[in-house]
Amino acid sequence: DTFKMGLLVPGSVSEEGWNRIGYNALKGVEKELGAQVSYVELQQNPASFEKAFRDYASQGFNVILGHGFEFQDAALDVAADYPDTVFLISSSYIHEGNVIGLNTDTSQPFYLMGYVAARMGKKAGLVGGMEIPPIQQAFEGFKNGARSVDPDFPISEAYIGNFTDTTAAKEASLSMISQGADFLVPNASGATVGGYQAIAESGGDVKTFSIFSDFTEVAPNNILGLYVADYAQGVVRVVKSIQDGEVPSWNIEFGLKDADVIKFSFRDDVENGVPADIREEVEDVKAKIAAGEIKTRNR
Amino acid sequence: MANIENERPRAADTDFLATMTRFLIRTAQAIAMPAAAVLVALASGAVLLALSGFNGWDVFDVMLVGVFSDTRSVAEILLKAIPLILIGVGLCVAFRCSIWNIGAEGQLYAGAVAATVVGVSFEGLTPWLYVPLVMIAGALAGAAWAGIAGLLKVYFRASEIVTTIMLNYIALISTSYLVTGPLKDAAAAYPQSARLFKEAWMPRILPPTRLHIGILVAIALAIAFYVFLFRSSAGFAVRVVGTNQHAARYAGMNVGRNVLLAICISGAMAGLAGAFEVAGVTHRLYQNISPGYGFEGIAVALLANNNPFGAIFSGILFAVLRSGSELMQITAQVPQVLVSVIQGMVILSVVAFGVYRFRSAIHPK
Amino acid sequence: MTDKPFLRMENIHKRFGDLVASGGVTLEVEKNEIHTLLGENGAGKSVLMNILCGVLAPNEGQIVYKGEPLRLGSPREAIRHGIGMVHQHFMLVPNLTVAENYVLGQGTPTRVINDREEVHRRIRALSDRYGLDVRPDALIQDLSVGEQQRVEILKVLFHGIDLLILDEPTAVLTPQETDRLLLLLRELVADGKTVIFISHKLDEVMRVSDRISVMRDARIVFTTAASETNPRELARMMVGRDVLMELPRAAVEPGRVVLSVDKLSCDSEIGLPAVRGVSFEVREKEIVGIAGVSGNGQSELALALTGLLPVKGGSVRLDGEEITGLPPSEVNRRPIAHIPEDRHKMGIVLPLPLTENVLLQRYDRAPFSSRGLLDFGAITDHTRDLIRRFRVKTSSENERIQNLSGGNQQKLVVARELARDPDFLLINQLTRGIDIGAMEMVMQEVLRQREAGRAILLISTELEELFAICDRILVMYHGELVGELPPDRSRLEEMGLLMAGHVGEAAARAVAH
Amino acid sequence: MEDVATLGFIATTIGATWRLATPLIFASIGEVFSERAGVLNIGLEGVMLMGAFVGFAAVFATGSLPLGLLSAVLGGMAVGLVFAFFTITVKADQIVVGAAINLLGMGLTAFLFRTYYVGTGRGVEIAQPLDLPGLSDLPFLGEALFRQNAIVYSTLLVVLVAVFVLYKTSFGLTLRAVGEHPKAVDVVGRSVAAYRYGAVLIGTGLAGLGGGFLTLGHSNQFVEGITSGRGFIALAVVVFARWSPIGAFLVSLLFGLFYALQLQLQAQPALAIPYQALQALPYVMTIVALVMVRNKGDTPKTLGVPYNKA
Ligand SMILES: Nc1ncnc2c1ncn2[C@@H]1O[C@H](COP(=O)(O)OP(=O)(O)OP(=O)(O)O)[C@@H](O)[C@H]1O
Ligand SMILES: Nc1ncnc2c1ncn2[C@@H]1O[C@H](COP(=O)(O)OP(=O)(O)OP(=O)(O)O)[C@@H](O)[C@H]1O
Ligand SMILES: [Mg+2]
Ligand SMILES: [Mg+2]
Repeated sequence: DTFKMGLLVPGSVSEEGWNRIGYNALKGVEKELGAQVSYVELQQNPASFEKAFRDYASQGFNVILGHGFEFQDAALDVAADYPDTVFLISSSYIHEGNVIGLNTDTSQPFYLMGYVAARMGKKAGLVGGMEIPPIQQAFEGFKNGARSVDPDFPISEAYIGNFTDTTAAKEASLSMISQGADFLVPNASGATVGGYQAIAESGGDVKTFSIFSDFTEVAPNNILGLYVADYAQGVVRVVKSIQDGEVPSWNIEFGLKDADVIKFSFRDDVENGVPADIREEVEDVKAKIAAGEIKTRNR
Repeated sequence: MANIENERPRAADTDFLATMTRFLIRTAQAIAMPAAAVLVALASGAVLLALSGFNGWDVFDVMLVGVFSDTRSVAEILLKAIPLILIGVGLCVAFRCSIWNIGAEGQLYAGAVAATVVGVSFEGLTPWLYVPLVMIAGALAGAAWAGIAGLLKVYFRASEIVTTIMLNYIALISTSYLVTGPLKDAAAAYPQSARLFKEAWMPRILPPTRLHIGILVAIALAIAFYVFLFRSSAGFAVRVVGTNQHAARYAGMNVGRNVLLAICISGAMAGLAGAFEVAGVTHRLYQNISPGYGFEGIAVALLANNNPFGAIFSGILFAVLRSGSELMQITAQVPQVLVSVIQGMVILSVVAFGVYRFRSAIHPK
Repeated sequence: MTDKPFLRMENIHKRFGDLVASGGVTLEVEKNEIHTLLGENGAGKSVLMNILCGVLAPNEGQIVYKGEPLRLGSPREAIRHGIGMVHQHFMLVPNLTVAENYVLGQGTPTRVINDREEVHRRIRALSDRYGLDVRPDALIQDLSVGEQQRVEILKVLFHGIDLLILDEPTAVLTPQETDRLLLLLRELVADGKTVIFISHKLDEVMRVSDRISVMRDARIVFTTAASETNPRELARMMVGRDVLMELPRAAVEPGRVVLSVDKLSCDSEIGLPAVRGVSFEVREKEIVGIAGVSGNGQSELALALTGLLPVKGGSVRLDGEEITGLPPSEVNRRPIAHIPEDRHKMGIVLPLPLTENVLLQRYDRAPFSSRGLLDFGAITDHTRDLIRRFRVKTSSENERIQNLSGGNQQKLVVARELARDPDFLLINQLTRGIDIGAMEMVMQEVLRQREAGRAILLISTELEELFAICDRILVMYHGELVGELPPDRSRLEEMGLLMAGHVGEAAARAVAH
Repeated sequence: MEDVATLGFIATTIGATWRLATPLIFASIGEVFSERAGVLNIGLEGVMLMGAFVGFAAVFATGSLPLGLLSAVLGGMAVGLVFAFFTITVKADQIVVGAAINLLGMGLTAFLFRTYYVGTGRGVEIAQPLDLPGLSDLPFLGEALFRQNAIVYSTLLVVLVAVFVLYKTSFGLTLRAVGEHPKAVDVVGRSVAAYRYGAVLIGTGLAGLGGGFLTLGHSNQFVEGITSGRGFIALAVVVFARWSPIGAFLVSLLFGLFYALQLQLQAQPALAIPYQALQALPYVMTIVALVMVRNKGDTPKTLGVPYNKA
């Protein structure tokens, strides 16, 4: 029997963002483990989650990744009926039988960004899509990082209310810039690109980091560094162990300690990039986070 | 004398035969046309797939066979049909009254919120009370949300096209606020409400599938509203108000009250759909409880020529397309967005096949 | 008669489904004549004329105009040839000005409209020449029906048309306006134009026509010079039997007061005073007429009596009960029936079948409704009964009423209201658009209602109608009742003075009487 | 909060208002034409998506911005032609067909985008703000009004041309009459269907341009569902504006203003209002404004009604 893996994503895998990350993970498993893979996009419609899980499980899929916390309930409902299938849930901390949470702690790289922002800038702005955990978590890390440098560092936050409106993301960013923000991080899935656009148009004074994917082409003069999530590496690792018959016994959390999964790097080819001294400080903080000495989140 | 006695039943007989024949022909027309239309739409979907490097036959395979392969698949179709039928039926009433309620999506959210509030509030209530209570809460909330647009229309002549579109956004945004704020499940990081108490869940009628009593309620209501619109005096008033308001006033009908009645009925049906989604399917409130059922419901109603009875069938048709699209993605990795294309084509080809010319075919006359 | 007539419509066939609206019609019209088309409701007059001006395409047949065959089914072609029609329902865009309506469709679409002054000047010139009193910058929706009629006629002249078709132009005109129109038609003919005229009013047909063609059952059955015929013969040709020109009226004594109106006032829909302190009574077995030039508050009076317009002052009592200010839904529960003035606006619901139109006021009560549900059996029976009794021409009771000819729609409304068995019957324009045979029948029905003890108020702009059946006639002017007259034809002139507001002169005349 | 009253804040808000209003201005003025002729196109959202996608694809392929904008217009018109065929020629219910158009627009653009562009990650060159010598550098006004790109400025042109065409040409006069009393147009020998086709094509062409602005005049990427409901808002704008082009222009700006304000206000850290309350602001204000102005009954009489000749 071939090993089969299914993926449930809550949106379109064509967007540079969350869903694409899940899709890449699936493709990684296909390439590296030779698994037969399949995915389904569910348009953030909770009613269809359970059916999709059952569709895969009943067809004998070995692993099903529900890419997002919202899949947890449905997986729990289904899992008991399919004890031989492992249900992985992204951004969840669950561990109940064959339902296992996988969390990439985005607050950690964002903590580093916040740190850089507070060291180099006067005011920061965060533009989110909707107020959901992956985004809240990231922003929480950013704020904690910035405040570890300067407890009064001003940070404004705005949500556009969806993940498609690039125009709104751009205008929200522009308005923050006009209100004095010189360090901006957009995080709105498909609409993110609008944020980088705004940053690029505002000249070289506004700084940012490229998140999840590489956006240097959009804002070459503004992007100080990259946070690229190679979730695929982590997922491949986990799925490999399942394939080998070792189902994880606890939920899994990827962080800066997993350098192959969360890649945080600075760009050398940008004018007014991050100076060496700050880079050293950041490396230091990064090591401490990896070692568990710094908490990037509030709880 | 005897002659007359003898003739009566015979006249009735031929009458009956004629009526039956007419009915059969009409039914055949009514079914053949949409069926042909669906085939044409699927065929164009297949061509599109083939052009993009997929296997075109998969469309037929999945849509015509795959989705009906087992009980669970059929149950899932009916499950999806519940909100579509309910909303479609409600909109038949609104549209017959010439009220362009584009706000079923928002009314669905209002119903879902109310059902959630009720569903997480009364621990230990018997299902015999709890289930109807949740349904009523949903329906009332939907009616109230639609009623805002109704009142604005009656008292301020504010176009319901504008107000219902705006109220959609407001309902969605409010729901987002509620699940990230007041209604948020304290135990979860994700924005969602607490789970509804088990006693508030809609009883399932075909275990182990998820199909719940909502489908029976939806069909019963479709028939009830068919009777209401075309066989009751209140429904007649709604239709007259929708066609000629001067004549309606002249005939002693209260225009404002009928407008409110019709829009509230459509809102109540959408609200009920929301309650069923929460209490029958997800058991929690999420920000995205509806994948656009409210908008699809417009097409459901209009495809049925605003006939509530017909909405049962057009609702199921759309549910099949939805289910099929998911299955197509799982089995053939066809992007799900293609379903909107096929849905769009189904509507257009139904229209093109002139089902509209035959629209009275499905009505008994 | 020459061999080559000015216009020849030959063997025209037009079917709507099973219904034959033109069954091989052949019509010849000479240059410079006024040719009248007469015929029963639904005989096919409007359809035939719509074919002539290209709005409808016939199934068969041809038209030769000025010696040339006319391409059928193209309004453009008709206009290019100088054929213009004033339709039964006006073809004026209500939210545009008169001038804008005139230039509508003229010239290429890309034309920039920068000749407003020139157009206005031309309109005023034409208007002066024919004494039509049309203001080029008035919005159509602000004009009275009579004014719109003049605007329509002037439009045709503006377009330089030489064959003018008028479909029941006088149905909504006051007698004065009708007189003016007929004079105008004669002037046009004198100017070299040709006119086809449709009307149900035999007296005006006799006055204005050169020749007359009678249609029956979708065919032309008879054509004659006006000078060689008389109304009686025409009526017989139309209806196929003799029509009573004078209705026999039983002498009955009016009984108790049914409707009593005291100092009633109300405003029009746009908020101007329309009815100013009107008082009168209507008794059992009595037909009271209200005469007046339209626009003098009659419409508002009718609406106020039935609760369709808010009452500002005064009171209305029905059978002794105060019904002032009751909503229409309440008034509707009282024994009142109402034949409204504008059937398309109020009396019927065009897209609904005849059955459901018959249901209109009684949709929520026995015998058509019980426990909230409609009884289509009873409704269908009743509708069939009305269709038969009032000879409504229709293919079935399930036909949409919009497919009936104008006169037949009116007959159904009258039938429905008379069948309601009211104590008080309010009629606003009884015979609008009804043919002469049907008119006789309808009036007889109303008289029968009188004898059966109803109280009847008949508002009309048709003096003939009023004189034929009323017991007494009140004259309304400027929202007030300015006088009362018996239905005595010898006092016609006095009535004219009253209607024009010359109360003093009329009184002098009355004394002389 | 301290920033709210400053001139800078106001200037940015005005600038953002105009940009956010731009797609609405195009789409709603276009829809004014359509509805004035009696055709209600509820499929604007799908049309705008098509414009956004086709425009993007054209620039992606050719690198030419003018060609991209033209393609956006033509893309919109292509969808419009389908809509017109079904509503005018087949005489199907306009709302049904509009709903189908939305589904088609959504599905086709997403499908094509995935099949051909996804993963390229590349954006396209977009219209840059014009540097108007002297004006762009003015204090306050420069920021507020004179740092937009040509597409944004062209909204002024569009509204002027729309007013001229609708009220000063024979075409416009006839078009208005078609929506009010089609038969009156028919009997003077003008084709009601042709005018409705024309009106729909103008409407969808402009809506396509509105969509194109999103990908070619604002952000440089196509995203599935990038219009995010603007087609529906444009429909509301038309009703609110009482079917007047100038009204549509102003109401679009009003809507853009509320939208810009809510984004600006969210960014104020001191404002302790749930962000959803601010997000709802444009929609709530639209209702409030609508109630305050009181809609007169000036809807085109035959709006939504197919014309039957007989
Ligand atoms: N005589 C009747 N007996 C029973 N039902 C009737 C009768 N007349 C009308 N109805 C009911 O009224 C409904 C509406 O009739 P109608 O023919 O107007 O509908 P339609 O053709 O579907 O709609 P539309 O008015 O949009 O064309 C029908 O479905 C029918 O059930
Ligand atoms: N569009 C239509 N569809 C179906 N039947 C029609 C249509 N137009 C006219 N008819 C029918 O054709 C016949 C002739 O109608 P037409 O309007 O010509 O009568 P008319 O002689 O003008 O009557 P009236 O004196 O009442 O105006 C009528 O029976 C009418 O019901
Ligand atoms: Mg019908
Ligand atoms: Mg006629």
